[in-house]
Amino acid sequence: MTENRGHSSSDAAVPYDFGGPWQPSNIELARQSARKKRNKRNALIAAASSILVIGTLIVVLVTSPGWISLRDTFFKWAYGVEVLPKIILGFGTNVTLTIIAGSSVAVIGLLIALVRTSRSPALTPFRFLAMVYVDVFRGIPMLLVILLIGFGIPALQLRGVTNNVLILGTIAVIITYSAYVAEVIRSGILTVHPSQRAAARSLGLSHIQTLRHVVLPQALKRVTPPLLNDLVALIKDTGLISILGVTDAVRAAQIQTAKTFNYTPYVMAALVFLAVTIPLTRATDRMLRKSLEKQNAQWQA
Amino acid sequence: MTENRGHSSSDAAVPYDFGGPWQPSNIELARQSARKKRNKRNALIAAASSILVIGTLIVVLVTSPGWISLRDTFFKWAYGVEVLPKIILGFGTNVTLTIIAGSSVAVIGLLIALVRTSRSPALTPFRFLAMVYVDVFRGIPMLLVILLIGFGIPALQLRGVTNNVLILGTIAVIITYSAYVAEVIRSGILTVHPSQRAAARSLGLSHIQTLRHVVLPQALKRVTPPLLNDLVALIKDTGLISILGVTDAVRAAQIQTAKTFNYTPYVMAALVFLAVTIPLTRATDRMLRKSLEKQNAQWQA
Amino acid sequence: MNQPVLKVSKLRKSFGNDLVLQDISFDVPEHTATVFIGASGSGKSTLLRCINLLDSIDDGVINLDGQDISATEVNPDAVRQKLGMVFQSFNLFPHMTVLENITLAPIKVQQVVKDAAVAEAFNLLERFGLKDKAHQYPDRLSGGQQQRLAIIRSIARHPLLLLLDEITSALDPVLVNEVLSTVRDLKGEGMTMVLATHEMGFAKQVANEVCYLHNGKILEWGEPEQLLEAPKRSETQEFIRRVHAAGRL
Amino acid sequence: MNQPVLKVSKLRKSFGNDLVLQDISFDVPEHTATVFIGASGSGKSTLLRCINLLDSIDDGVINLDGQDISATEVNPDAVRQKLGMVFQSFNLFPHMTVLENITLAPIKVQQVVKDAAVAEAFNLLERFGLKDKAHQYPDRLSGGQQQRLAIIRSIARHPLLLLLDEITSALDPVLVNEVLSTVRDLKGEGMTMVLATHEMGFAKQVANEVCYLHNGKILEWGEPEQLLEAPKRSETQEFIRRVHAAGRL
Amino acid sequence: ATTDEAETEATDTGTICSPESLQTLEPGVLTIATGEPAYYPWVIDDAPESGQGFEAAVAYAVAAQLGYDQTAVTWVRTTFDAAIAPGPKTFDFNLQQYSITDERKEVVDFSSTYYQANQTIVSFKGSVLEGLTTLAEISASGAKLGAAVGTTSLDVIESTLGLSASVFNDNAAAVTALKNQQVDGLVVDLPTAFYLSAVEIPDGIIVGQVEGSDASDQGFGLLLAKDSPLTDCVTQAVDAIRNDGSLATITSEWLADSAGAPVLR
Ligand SMILES: Nc1ncnc2c1ncn2[C@@H]1O[C@H](COP(=O)(O)OP(=O)(O)OP(=O)(O)O)[C@@H](O)[C@H]1O
Ligand SMILES: Nc1ncnc2c1ncn2[C@@H]1O[C@H](COP(=O)(O)OP(=O)(O)OP(=O)(O)O)[C@@H](O)[C@H]1O
Ligand SMILES: [Mg+2]
Ligand SMILES: [Mg+2]
Repeated sequence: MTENRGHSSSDAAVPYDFGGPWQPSNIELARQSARKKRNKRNALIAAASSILVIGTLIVVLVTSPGWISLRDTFFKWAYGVEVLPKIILGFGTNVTLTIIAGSSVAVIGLLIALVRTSRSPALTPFRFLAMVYVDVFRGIPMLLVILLIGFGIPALQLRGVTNNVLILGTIAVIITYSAYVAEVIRSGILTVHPSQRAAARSLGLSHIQTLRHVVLPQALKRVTPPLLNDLVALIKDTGLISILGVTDAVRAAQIQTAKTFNYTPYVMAALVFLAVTIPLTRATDRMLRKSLEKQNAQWQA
Repeated sequence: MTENRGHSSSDAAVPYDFGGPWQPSNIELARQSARKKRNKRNALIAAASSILVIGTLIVVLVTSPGWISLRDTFFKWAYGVEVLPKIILGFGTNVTLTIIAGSSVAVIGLLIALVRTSRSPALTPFRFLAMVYVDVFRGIPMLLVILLIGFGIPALQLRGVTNNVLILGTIAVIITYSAYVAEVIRSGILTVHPSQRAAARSLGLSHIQTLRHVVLPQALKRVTPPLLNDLVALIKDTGLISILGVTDAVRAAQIQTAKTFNYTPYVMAALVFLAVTIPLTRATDRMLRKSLEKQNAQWQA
Repeated sequence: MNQPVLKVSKLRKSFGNDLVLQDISFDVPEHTATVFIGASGSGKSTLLRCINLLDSIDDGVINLDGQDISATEVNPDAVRQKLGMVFQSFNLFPHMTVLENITLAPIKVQQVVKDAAVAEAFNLLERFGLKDKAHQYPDRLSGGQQQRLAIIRSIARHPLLLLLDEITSALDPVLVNEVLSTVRDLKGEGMTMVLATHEMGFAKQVANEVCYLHNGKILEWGEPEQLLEAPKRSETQEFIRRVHAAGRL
Repeated sequence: MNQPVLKVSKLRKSFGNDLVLQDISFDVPEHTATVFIGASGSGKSTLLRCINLLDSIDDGVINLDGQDISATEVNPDAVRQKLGMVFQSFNLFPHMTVLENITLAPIKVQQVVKDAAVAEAFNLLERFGLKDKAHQYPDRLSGGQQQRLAIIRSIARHPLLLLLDEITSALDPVLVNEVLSTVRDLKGEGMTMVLATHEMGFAKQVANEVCYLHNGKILEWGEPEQLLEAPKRSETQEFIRRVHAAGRL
Repeated sequence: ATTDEAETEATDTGTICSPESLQTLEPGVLTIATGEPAYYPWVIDDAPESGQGFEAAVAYAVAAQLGYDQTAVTWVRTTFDAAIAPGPKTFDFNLQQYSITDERKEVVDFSSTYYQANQTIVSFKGSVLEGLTTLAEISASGAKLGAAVGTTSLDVIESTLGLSASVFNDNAAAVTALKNQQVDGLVVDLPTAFYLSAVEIPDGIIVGQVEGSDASDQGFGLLLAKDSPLTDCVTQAVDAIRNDGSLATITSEWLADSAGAPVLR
């Protein structure tokens, strides 16, 4: 079975020398030029197909019978610029609400998640209440919660309870999103590997210390992308309180459109939202990609 | 350093015998009774604290000055039962829409995800378009999309284009959710470990075969829980097309409440939603727990 | 002769109907190392987890430093302060630097003032040649460095007893070697240890006593030379033969 | 003498500025096994991935069965049909049964009719003692069984050459042993193989030639007895010394 | 009945209806609410501050009657259904064609009537409603009629006509749907119907008025919070402008008479 064989290149025996100037061999040069050619061809294909597809789309759109009416109905920029300040003013409501509700949701969601993942027998009823809370508010449309709280609570005419729709609407948003966020954080806590807990406990850290110093920091880091997704959803959903008579960006656009029956304000509102949400979703994507790369690196290296 | 030492129990030397009837030692019996006592105490604490907390809540609620008004405003069951058929009729719209939109979204979302994760240079423009599509529709509130499509498209008065609000509303929902689902599926595809692709490719499977037989089945299985979450969100969000004049469960409740200024219809609508969404979220939770257990099992065993 | 640091008597442990440990008895005197070998699933990890009170036991007594730590009223946190434990993997806290990993327990649990804890941590890092890594995050360390750090972290608390569970099974031979030499150094300084391992190198170089665990029972035990080179029982012989066949000394 | 199954000449590979493989040349004649040893990061996996066209190369020629597979116009899928490859882990498709894992490529790639593919798969499973696992999912198998299955799967396609990359580094010694014996059997049947491994057992028992890879270069090569027991270069000596110190034969 | 009550009380409490004594939201300022956008002919150019349009003019007339000059009036906007929901309010009174109904009086206060109009069906040429002249025909046509949530128009569609309505968040959305021909017709009050059919709806037509609903009997009133301390004074003021003929002047200035809108039987 063993045969007389040897290395085809005697260079391999040359002592350990590195980083010397490297001249690609002729065969490699030939391959490089072939590869360059192929890349060029691929780029060409990509460009051609892009021009073809996007060009076709544009041509079909512009020459279609409805194009003029489409342009005038949705993309009347002069009108769009005119209404933009009002829409931005309305968007101020979305942003303010997002900031206020978002920060409260972070705190309340975390607390609920902690209660749900607790073990102490004294906390049993709170665990149960937290579970019911999360199930209920994950399960009903936020619109209903807003209607119930925004219109229902004032109807009780309780003393000392605000009837400010902005406050009540914000409370409805906070209640709903706290349920979502609690669930996200809880799942983050559960995905911290049990051996991390074991390592912390075997160092003598108490349950609370383990949670505080070992589990939570890792859990929160891990759920940052879904939490950012929830933040984007929150910005978009804050507009639902317009049903209580608050003017947000969508409502502002709707008011304008109702006056003129021109749909450009909706397009402007969409652009205003995108200006905030696209950077956020891009950041989320980048984080996810990084954590994926890290996870896969182990195998690559 | 080495000392004369031996096993304190000579039993350990008894030859390999297993499963014989085991009698707990006295020390173990003592511990068991101590443990039983402690468990009993814990159960007692749990029960006491439950009764205390939930009892206090109920008492505070019922004796609060607003209780009667609260009960009459939100929980007038006779009235609730009276309006229930209308709400269930409205919920039929939610369910129908969810089924129609849901199945279309599954197909379109998958296609977009496949385009986004493709490599071929010929698909470059589609990849780009898919990316823009997903970014845009993840980034703007669905309400805007519904308004733009539901009211904006008919405003164009194009020939041969429907102005049926139900169809247009459904299209708006499909467009928006396809973006969400595409993103979920794409992330599922990306989390399939690269060595799975490598293993498939090194068996000689083509890119498409690898996708079809190895990557997709694993990706879809992995994203089932978030997809179920999106299904729940879809059921809840279908109601947004009520802005176009379609009566869903929430709108049906709103119509009743606007007549009588009693909020029980909202509570009924919430219950109807919960009847569908809670089983779904519970199923999702169960799946997540199982996959977590599997992931952690490696370390336990 | 002093009383043993650890004295395990007739320990029994099952998971549901799975009897995982049965009738386990052994002593670990001060300054000695006991090494458990045995096939995968024989119960080595479970044994160490029981000693560290991470798993509850079904019967028997575990006595640490004269205290019955298997008693119900025992506070596990207090017991664990006397023990150090290192696992096969996932030991380090990935969100903390090397220094923070080491000083966390001394500061939070033993209430050492921060400066003193940091100073001691630097001493240890210096002694084990990891001083330049103090401010790195664990994922920048090689596998061998990570496990050495995990050991350093657990001895920073001056445990009475160190439990090491297959600390090298995720490492390649060259890295195994550096971890092995760290454990050898600790042994030389008089640390009392219990190890579970597939590496016969550990057994050879640090063990005072080797126990062969088979289906949850200690089938044979003795000095390393005797047990590894002339095992008496056929199961042990077969195990040692397979290990040799796999290219291990 | 036949032409070698695999002939690698002056292969060079870098990742960005990282030169990972340099001036790699070796032949693998039919029915022989070439084993690459070397420290972690020395480039063993990268070399096997380059041969399997999973990574592109920067220079040099890879010749498989007389065909220059490093040429640009080569179809990697066609090349990979002649090669079998097994990795350290994550080999098997977790969503398919053992049988489906084996028959996937024959049915989909080689267009074997399903019954024939299944029959052949059962033959192989029987030969390697895994017949009773045919309808199980991979996660129900032990690590050693999983790797044996991965090997079976890759030889079910009758490859000209089998590439095995540290197929035992996630296994404990007893399981290493069972995988080793499977590889030994394949060698006996005349399979041509290239292995990357930390297990000197593989080198000893199956290698016709052992190459020591150091920082991306083949520093020394020879018959296993010579290279493992009397290495000439100081780097090789140091490596072998450390491996021995870690308790490996 | 409302009118009688108000008149009797006017003599008792007439002296306290002044900016100094009225417990408005903001002392000395009268906060008046309307919809957004507010439509012709109720408010011209969505600018109630100008006093142009029927309801804007009524608002300022009432304000003047109560002793507030133009500068002491501030306008706020509310949605139709939010303002009518129970609970405290962000305005002193609200006018956006609120029909007085007994259910609504359970949760809000109304002034006396400032305008009485029938509910009217608006449609477009070529719809299924074109040419229909009786309620029975309309019911039988199965036409899709729209109205805003919480309006009395909705009751007309469902109760009087027995059709199932397309229900919108507000009138604006309903009008949009009619323009898009996504509904066959809308039920609105008569003046709005005139405006819509003439201006907003391409080829708009008025199908006819629906008489005799509870809503049309009691007419439009200014809406106030339940048990508002202002209700009596506001009612007095409405009565006063009605009695001195200025309401009639405003009405004829801004609202066409109902000729040309057939009554459906
Ligand atoms: N949490 C658990 N629940 C149920 N069974 C368990 C659990 N942990 C361990 N086991 C079982 O107990 C037995 C012993 O496991 P253990 O991990 O102690 O073995 P080991 O000797 O450490 O093996 P290895 O060498 O693979 O680490 C195995 O059969 C295992 O499946
Ligand atoms: N995809 C990649 N991108 C960048 N660098 C890489 C990549 N894959 C491998 N490397 C680098 O190439 C070098 C050789 O890695 P390789 O995995 O081939 O080593 P190895 O000998 O297989 O090591 P081990 O014994 O740990 O498996 C390492 O320095 C590694 O970091
Ligand atoms: Mg173990
Ligand atoms: Mg490798």
